Amino acid sequence: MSEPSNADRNGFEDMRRPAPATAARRITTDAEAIEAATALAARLSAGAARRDRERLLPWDEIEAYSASGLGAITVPKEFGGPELSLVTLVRMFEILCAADPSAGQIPQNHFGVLALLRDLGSPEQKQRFYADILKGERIGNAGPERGRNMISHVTTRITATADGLRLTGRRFYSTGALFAHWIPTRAIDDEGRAVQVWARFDAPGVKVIDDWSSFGQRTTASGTVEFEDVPVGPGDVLPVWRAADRPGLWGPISQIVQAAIDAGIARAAIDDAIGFVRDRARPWMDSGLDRASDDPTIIHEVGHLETEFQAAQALLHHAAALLDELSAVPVTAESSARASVAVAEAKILTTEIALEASEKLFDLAGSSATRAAHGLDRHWRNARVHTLHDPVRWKYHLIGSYHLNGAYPARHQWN
Amino acid sequence: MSEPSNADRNGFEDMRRPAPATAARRITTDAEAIEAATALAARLSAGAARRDRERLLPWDEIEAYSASGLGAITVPKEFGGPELSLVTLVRMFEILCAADPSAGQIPQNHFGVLALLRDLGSPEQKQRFYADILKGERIGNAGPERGRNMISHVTTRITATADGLRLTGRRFYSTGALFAHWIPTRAIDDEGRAVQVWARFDAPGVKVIDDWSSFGQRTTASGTVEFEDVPVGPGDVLPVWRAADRPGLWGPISQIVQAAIDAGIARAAIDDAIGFVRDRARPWMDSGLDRASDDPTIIHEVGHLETEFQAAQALLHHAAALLDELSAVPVTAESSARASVAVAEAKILTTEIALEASEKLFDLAGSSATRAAHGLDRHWRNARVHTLHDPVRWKYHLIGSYHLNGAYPARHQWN
Amino acid sequence: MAEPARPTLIESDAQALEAARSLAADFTRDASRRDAERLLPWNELERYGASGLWGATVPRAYGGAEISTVTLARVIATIAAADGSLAQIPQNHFYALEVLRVGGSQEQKRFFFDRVLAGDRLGNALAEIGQRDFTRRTRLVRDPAGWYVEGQKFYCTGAIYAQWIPTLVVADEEAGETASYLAFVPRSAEGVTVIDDWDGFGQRVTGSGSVRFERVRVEPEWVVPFKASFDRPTTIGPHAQIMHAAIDLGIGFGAFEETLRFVRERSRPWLDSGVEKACEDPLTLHQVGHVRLRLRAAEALVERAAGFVDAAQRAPDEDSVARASIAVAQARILTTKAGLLAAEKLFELSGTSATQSEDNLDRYWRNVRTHTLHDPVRWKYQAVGNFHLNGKRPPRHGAI
Amino acid sequence: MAEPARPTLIESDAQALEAARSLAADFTRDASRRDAERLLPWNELERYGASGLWGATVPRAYGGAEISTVTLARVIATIAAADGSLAQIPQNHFYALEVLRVGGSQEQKRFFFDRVLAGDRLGNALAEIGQRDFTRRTRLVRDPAGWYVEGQKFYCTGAIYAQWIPTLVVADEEAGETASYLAFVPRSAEGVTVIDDWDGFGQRVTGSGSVRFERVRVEPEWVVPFKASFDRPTTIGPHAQIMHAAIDLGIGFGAFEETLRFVRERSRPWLDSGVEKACEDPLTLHQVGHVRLRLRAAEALVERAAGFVDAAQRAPDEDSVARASIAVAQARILTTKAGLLAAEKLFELSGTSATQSEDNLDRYWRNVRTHTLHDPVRWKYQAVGNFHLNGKRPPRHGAI
Repeated sequence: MSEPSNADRNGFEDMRRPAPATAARRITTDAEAIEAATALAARLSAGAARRDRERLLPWDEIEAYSASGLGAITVPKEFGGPELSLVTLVRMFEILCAADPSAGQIPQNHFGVLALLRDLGSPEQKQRFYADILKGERIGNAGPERGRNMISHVTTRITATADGLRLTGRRFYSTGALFAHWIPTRAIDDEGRAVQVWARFDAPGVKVIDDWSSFGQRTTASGTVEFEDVPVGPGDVLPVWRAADRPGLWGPISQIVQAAIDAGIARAAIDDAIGFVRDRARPWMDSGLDRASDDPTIIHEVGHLETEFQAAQALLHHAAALLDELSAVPVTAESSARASVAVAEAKILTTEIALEASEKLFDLAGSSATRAAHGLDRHWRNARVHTLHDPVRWKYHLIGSYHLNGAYPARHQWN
Repeated sequence: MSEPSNADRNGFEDMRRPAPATAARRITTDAEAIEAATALAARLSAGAARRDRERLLPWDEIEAYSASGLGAITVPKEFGGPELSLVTLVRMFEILCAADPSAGQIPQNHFGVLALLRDLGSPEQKQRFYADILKGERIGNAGPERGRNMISHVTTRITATADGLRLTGRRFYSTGALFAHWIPTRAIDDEGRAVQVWARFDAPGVKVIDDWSSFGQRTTASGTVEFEDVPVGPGDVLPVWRAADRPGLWGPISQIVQAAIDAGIARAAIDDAIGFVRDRARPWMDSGLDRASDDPTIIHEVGHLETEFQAAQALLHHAAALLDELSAVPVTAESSARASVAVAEAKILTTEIALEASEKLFDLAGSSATRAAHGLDRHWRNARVHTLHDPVRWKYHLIGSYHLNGAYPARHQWN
Repeated sequence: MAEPARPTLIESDAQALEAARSLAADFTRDASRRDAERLLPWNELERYGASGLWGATVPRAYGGAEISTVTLARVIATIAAADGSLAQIPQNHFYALEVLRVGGSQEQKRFFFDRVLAGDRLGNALAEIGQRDFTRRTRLVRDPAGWYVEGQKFYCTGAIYAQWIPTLVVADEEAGETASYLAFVPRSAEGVTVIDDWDGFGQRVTGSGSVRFERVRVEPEWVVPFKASFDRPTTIGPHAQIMHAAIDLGIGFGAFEETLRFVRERSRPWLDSGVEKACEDPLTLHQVGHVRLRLRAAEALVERAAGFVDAAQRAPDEDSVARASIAVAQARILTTKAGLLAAEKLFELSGTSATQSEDNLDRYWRNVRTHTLHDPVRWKYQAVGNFHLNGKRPPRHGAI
Repeated sequence: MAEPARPTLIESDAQALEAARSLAADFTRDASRRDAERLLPWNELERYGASGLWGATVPRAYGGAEISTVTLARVIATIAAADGSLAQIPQNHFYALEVLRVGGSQEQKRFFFDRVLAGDRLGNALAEIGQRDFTRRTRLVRDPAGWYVEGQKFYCTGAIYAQWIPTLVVADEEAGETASYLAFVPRSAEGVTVIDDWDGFGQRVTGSGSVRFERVRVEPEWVVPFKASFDRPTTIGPHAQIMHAAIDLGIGFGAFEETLRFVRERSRPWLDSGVEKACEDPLTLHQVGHVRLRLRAAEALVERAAGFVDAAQRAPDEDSVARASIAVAQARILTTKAGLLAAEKLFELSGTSATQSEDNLDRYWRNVRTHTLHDPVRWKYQAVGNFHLNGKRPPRHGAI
């Protein structure tokens, strides 16, 4: 791919649109994927604090990501992909998000949507969409609607007209949509059924607005998408309504990516805490010590954070391995429930350690770590904003209900 | 009062019944009450571990308590009592229960019932019952009924017969009943209304069975009371059903005594932890220290426990002072709710510190503290058993509902 | 700077609390904007000063209301719930007044207490950076021609807004000893440069910048003993610390109030909760109760500790001061934790829609996170544990 | 003691797990009675031994299944959920086998591994009390007439049930040095007195009493180097510790299962909850989820750490052993907390009726509280923190 010139970076950044995907690298093994992610992470890491501060969208970084081939690692073998494990996918997200969780989050819906495609797509749909992905195209997502009512409430509609199907609606929190070649959205069809409609980013009537203004994950461009009479082909519609009846794994797969992002944030916060204590913090005057890193109260906290992090990561990898195992055989209501419960476990612990580590970072590093130049508050802002999609308090409830009453979790993208 | 001979202590202990109350000391000031409690605590403390281990009922100690006059400190001035503050009552329970929470718990219902009498009794009832209390008589309580259904479900009945009122029923968890001169119980009258009926311990048909077998608070004799056609006078019935309509403070007063007991348990556990670390614990080999008491990880935990304890105690005393303030003026639905919320705050924190301190005691003291000779596990067993009457998880809910939605707590003896 | 109008004279604790509540209602309105745009609160400080609260701790003997530390803590927490920065700015003012009360001469007290009742504000220039130890380099030079202050200070909260900058200086004494003093340097003196270079992510408008002193002339009567006030037991340390506790507590209560408002008015119920309104979610109610309770516990310890400080002010000795320091350290442990908890749970209970920049609700977390780092709470546990386990009294300095 | 019947030969990890599950179902039946009446589990130990599990870690080269540490930890946790004491008794057996594997001669390994496969059980006599330092006083005396052990040991879990008591002894070496050894003393040897004086409130039937050695004759070939195995990096420490972690984890899971049973079958709903059945209480469901998750987190760290131990056994060096020790220390932090949590919440969620002595449900707390005190978890944090913050490897001894 061609690098955009530096001139592009000024002022026009918000209007930049995805470059046509041409020839992404083909990754074939887990090791290659991890290596590619590690290399990309080094690049993401460099400008992360500045991008956060100045709210610069990571366009170059995202194009580099696509060129690396990482976007296609879950494409099934029968459709020409490497069909790498979810364990590898999870590790990829951890690595990228430890470097920059905003840039790293952008592909989250890409993989959630691909899991849905795998569960619900027709062979033709799979053939077509997977080919786009292998080329290096990106999938975004048009998020939920807004309002005080239930988060699952949907007013976006797809309607059959004389000229074919037409999509109309307005969605928020659409992570990745601005960077995407395809923008799938939830909608209701003429029969009142829930479907997912894939719209091209440059189709007439599609408008992506970067109005994401949260204090964290600032450069994800998780903004608004408007569809106004967007023409859609019948092959661009996935029957989501079947998921309510048919057990699948796209919910847990979508969730586990979220957990991996939070694990990455936690790791970065702990690493920065350790680095700051080693290199910059001064010992507390009552400690009688020469170096902050010898302070037993600091050592205790590092011990605690590392232990909770390792536990979160271990459950994250357990859950990913379980999803790999369960997706190799037909999914049942029971196995789908097990998957949701395992992912809920990982999700709670990654949320908690991301929040705790990014807050304790300052206890360990001290006042001077609050100076703007360090940009270290971005870890907490990122963790706090990214862990609010679905409240962990109800994850605990879900786990309790499963074990005490054998209740299966409701099936939706957050379980 | 006459001390029972030592011969009484063997074998016949369970059949021992209350001595007739003759002339209890008259306490007139807060300072006298605290002094009396402190003196009694020294006596309770001596045999507490042994009584727990051998399940010896604290008969002598309870008679000494009655003789001290502490049982009458809340009797209103107009009925000849000192009408001491609830702050003092709470401090009395803390002091006694730090020494022996089983013996100290025995009078808990005595004061809860006296608060109910003050709210709901007729002038004649007050005159009569307060006189008994000033003499040194004790009130026990026939606890709830048993079964999987709601804890408030009642099958105990008081029925009008040709020969007068008759009480029939079976109650459990009746703390203090074995030691009591009066045993009040909840019952339903012929009109289906909730009442409290006061039965004399030696009335025909009253049977108190010491079948309390919990692993904690072992010598409270919180056993079973059976009433079989017990004759009852009309003046022995209090109209509890009015409390549901009329706001009162007997619920919060009953609860705050519970919280004070738990504060006492917590204090004792922390004191024993500190004593053991100072006098017996050996330093951990990796610490490089000569004394366990210089170990910064131990010092940290002591700092934590003392801080949480002080917070719990501060809220306990705040709540007691609030109850004193609110009981000086007519009680409204609003003030009753405020009282319940304040007591719930104290109750949660005293529960949590009692459990935590009695568990951490061993972390600080080490393996050798588990030897039976020390009897130190009784703190946790006492804390755990005594904090189960009403679950703290719903106390949090109560506080949240009050602040978020302005919801007033339900009025019953646990709120 | 022009002579400010003479403030209202606060005459009682009740009046002080009432003034604080009324100011808080005023300050809360634009707190978010001041933080977002980093607008220094010059006008607010004028109104704050005019209220008389800055003179409310002045001893009765010197014409003030001598409000109790309990009341002072409540005043500060009340302001902090509205605006964390505005609550922190006078912390050093009250600190300097306590140093003056404890160590100043009659003459000095008469002069500076009167200036404060007349509306003068005191800033501070205490901390230095760049050294890994905690020794100070800013010096008081006693030349025959006059006394001069020379040096550079950081984290000088309030200095930019002050008429006087009490500055911690070291001076050579006889016999090769050194001693420290608090020199009340006029903000407008020749050679004083106040630089608004504070760029922490929280408490953004405290004006906690740096101050440079280039051969700044000071009069001997402006120099108040400092070290001497730590050589004997005094309440300077716990008095300073309880104000920090009150700030964190207040920010926490501010965040809690925002939580209640947001959940009631704007949050949507969670998909799986089965309730119609977010405020009916039983798990939310449980957690609201939890946050509230931790704030209440912290508040109870602040009030308890303030009582100990008042007692130690009346009768300072080794024991009373140690007890006050320990009680305040315990308060700071819980205010730190509760403040952070409330600021974080605000979002967990409100949901993603509470994160929009226009609402700027993250300022509570940024403020409390920044301010709770003043000195490490980890070492409070050591002080408290050592006191209770080993009967050791805490070290005597301004941070305990 | 009669020669026991030769146990089943375990041949795979799967077989070991299956054997553990079947034994657990057996052991769970009378676990409460054994605790309440302090009945030593002689018969259960016979069945446990007959299962072949006590020989399952013997290396393949010596005829065993050489099950992985992951499997060993699962086996122990499975037994611990049924009976904490029965899980702890073989801990020292496996410990001695690891000391033997790491430090024994070919000859010694051949002999003792074979005895174990034939059904011999190993106890332990390691700890001493009465000294405030951690140095040992029990001595190996090498007389021309023969070798003798002389001394007194405490907390000798399993000694009473064992055929051999591996005993930590100190011996004088040349040049005034001393070295320590593990002497495998026959339980039936002249001069060995095992006293069942363990009276801790938990793990009551472990037989963790004291052992007295009065001029006990030992053969040189029963004496295995000990100190030498800590002078170089070996897995003895983390291997010993992960079994402790597995015991606490298992007790926690046992308590959790009791919680589920009790809440489903016997608890009554709380007055204000508005639900018909206790198991529908939303706050109970939340907390059940919390307990379960903390157990799962602990379990995940145990399995992770066991993997590190396996790796370090295959290739022991400074790094691999340090990593294993640190991973195991992390596992112990979480198993300690989760085990205690589960044992305490059992009652909070079940209610007062779960406290009756006849149910004896407090044994979970008594067991886990007692067993988690083996060595202080507070110092695990220091080891983990020092490793990650400062790159310091943990000290090498049996408790890390």
